[in-house]
Amino acid sequence: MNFNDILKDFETEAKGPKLESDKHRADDIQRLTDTWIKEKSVPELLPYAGELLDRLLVGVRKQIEFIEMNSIELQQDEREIKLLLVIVENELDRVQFLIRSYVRVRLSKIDKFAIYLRSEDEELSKLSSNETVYMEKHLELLMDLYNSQFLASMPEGLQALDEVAAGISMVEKPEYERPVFVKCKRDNHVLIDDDEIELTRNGIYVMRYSAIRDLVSNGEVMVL
Amino acid sequence: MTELPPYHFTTSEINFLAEQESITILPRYTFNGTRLIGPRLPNLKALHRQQVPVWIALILKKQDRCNVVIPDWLSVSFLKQRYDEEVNQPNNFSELPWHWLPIAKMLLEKCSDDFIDATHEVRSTLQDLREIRQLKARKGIKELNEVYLQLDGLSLMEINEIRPFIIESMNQLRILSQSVKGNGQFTGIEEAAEKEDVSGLLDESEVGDYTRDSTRDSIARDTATTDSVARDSIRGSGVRSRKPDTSYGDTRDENDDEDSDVEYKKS
Amino acid sequence: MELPMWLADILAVCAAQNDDGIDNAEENAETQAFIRLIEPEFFSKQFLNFIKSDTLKVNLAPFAYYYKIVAKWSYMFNDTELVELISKMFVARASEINGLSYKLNDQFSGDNQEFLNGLENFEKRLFKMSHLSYKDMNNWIAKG
Amino acid sequence: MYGDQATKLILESKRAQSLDKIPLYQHDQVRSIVREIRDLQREADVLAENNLSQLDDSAIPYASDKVKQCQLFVTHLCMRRDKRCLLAYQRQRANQIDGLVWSNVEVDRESMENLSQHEQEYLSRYNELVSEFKGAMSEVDLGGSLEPPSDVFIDVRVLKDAGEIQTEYGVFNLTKDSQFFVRQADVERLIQQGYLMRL
Repeated sequence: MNFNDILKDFETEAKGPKLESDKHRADDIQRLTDTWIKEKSVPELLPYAGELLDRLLVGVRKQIEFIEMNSIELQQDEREIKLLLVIVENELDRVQFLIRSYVRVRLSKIDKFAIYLRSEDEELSKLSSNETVYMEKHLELLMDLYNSQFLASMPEGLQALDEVAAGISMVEKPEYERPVFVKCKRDNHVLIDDDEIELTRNGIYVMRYSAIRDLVSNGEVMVL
Repeated sequence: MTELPPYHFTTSEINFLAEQESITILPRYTFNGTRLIGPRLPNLKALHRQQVPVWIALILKKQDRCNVVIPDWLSVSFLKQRYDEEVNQPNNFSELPWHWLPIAKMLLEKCSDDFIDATHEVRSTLQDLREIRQLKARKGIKELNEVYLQLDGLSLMEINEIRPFIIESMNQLRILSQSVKGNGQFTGIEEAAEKEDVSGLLDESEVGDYTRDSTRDSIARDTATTDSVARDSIRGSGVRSRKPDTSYGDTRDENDDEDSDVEYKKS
Repeated sequence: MELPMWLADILAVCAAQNDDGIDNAEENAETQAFIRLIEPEFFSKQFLNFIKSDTLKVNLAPFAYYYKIVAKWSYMFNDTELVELISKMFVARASEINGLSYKLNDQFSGDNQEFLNGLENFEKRLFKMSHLSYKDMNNWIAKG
Repeated sequence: MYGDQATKLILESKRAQSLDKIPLYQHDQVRSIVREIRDLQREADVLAENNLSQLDDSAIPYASDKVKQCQLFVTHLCMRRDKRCLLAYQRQRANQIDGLVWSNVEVDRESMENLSQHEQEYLSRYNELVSEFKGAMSEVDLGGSLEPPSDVFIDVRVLKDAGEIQTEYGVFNLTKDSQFFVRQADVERLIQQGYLMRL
């Protein structure tokens, strides 16, 4: 939780509990949207937004129930309730799409960087427990496949899968140096190749992710 | 088979994001709101202005439940003014909403009767504006370098259009420049090779022979990377961390193109 | 002798050691690389001059992975001049690639066609990606 | 030359990337590379032994020592390259199989026959794994479309009598020329079959 969140909390507290849940929900869709954009845009796997997703999934369940309850009693000409359901269902589809795309983008990163991710505690902590189970099992399946297909019949010394041969590691890591598009929320500066570069508020830049990674994670810079 | 890279957004995804923006509507009938996963849809009173997300506005509009209040910037005079700014300031993009292209498109398609100005005029002004900005953005591409580009004022859809080209090109330049700044590390090279994932390995396996005088010296067919899977038994190698290589500023000339709107600064 | 790059690269970099591989300054001084690389044709003065004078006319297609090879070569020989020249070439060619990828119909002729035929693999991928993106945009605009 | 087989396999992989279908598993190719690796290993063992025995022999000049070292080194490099090509080949195929699983379509017999026996087993086990993962978040169909939703509801006109359909929104009697406002997903098939037309 950052300073702004705390401030927001004070705000909502002052307005009473009824507004609080609404306000929270309002932010949640925006948060999900931002989380999705970020996960898609940056080269590395970001920490799993577990609490946010849990809250949203509760909302999703409620809306599914709502639709089931109301559509049963729905008469053909009840345009009013039908329109309401159309809106509810549209929103549901939108939220489900965001969650689905977010989860799938993460899975493809997890598949790609699995060996790297499991070799570092810090990286491992970014996965949800379901994701960790998935990653381990998928690796196991792949391992079995390699072994039964050819690896087992190779000399023992060659059976490892994380060696660095001819100076090139077999372990695929995120391309931290790949450039990303960012928008700055306030004036800032970064170092690239020992050059200091001034970033101005609302400026849009393309630069390597490694240079602005910290600013992205503390929210001073928005990836696009 | 070339696909757009995973960091790229499709136009429909950007359009989807634009639909989340707020817009003002004028309900024609009173309508009870409802709880949503996101912010509640408030009760709508006939002829009382209300802000709702674009996607809700379009549903209500489709059912003739509301009129959409066309935003000020979607008028011919406003857009013409912006167009003039684009002409007068060749080094800058004029200020437009973050989602001006998709919102303009949606409203023109689905709420044409809500416009005050003639929609064909709005359309053609938008088209002019888009073209002049696109031209600028593409001119800026000549400023490609390995450090950074600045593109203030571009909207998300416009950014997205040139994103794969800019990212891949800058990455290539970065790989080239780091190949001589690596200082005993394989960093640049390794990434050059790994960049394309398995396809990298596939790519590099092609053979090419190059001759010089009578001596032949084949330099292609290099392969580098492979996706792989760890085993529990890790042989000495371990995982090498690949921290960004820092190195001294390079010696590129500073050739700021006067005509370009894309700022390129180098200390 | 002709060797594939994956082999030549490491052999040129790694020095032979006449001991059990203990790094020892004295020994290192005496060691030599296993092989010596001969400058390939596409890094010859002549070729580089051609790059300088006719950047867009250079046919890189035969050297399928030109930029990758440049990066390897520069790494091995710390050839900053080469990198500078090739980077400049890349920027010029990339702008041209971008310009052409923007063309909606896939009809190219004359010089344009010749330029596209002369692209090496990364350039080709860049062209295709850029083209796909512009196409997506134009389809979206035309839709509805 | 050593490594040629592996290069062939990799070229095959590259080709496979541009196909819609997974091509036939290259059993022979894979086997011959494994054989090559074992041959190389034997060679390496012999070289290493010779090296050892020569260590004490000061009569051997330095240069020849170096040649031996180089030989040994190259042998090892070739083995490792072979192995990585095999892995890359297999990984690429596994990726394609994964894609098949996520695409949710029935795998036809021809595609199945192009897979090796182990790959078929991998497919069914990965399928299980994915179902398990999806099950943990049942509120969202994780296997669904990755295209953002558009026009969740549409207006349709009935072109041919199609009887009654049951949807979440009640029963629709699809008589010719009637019009309905329906969930696109509910009538996708009827549109494809020509019963309904989108307005």
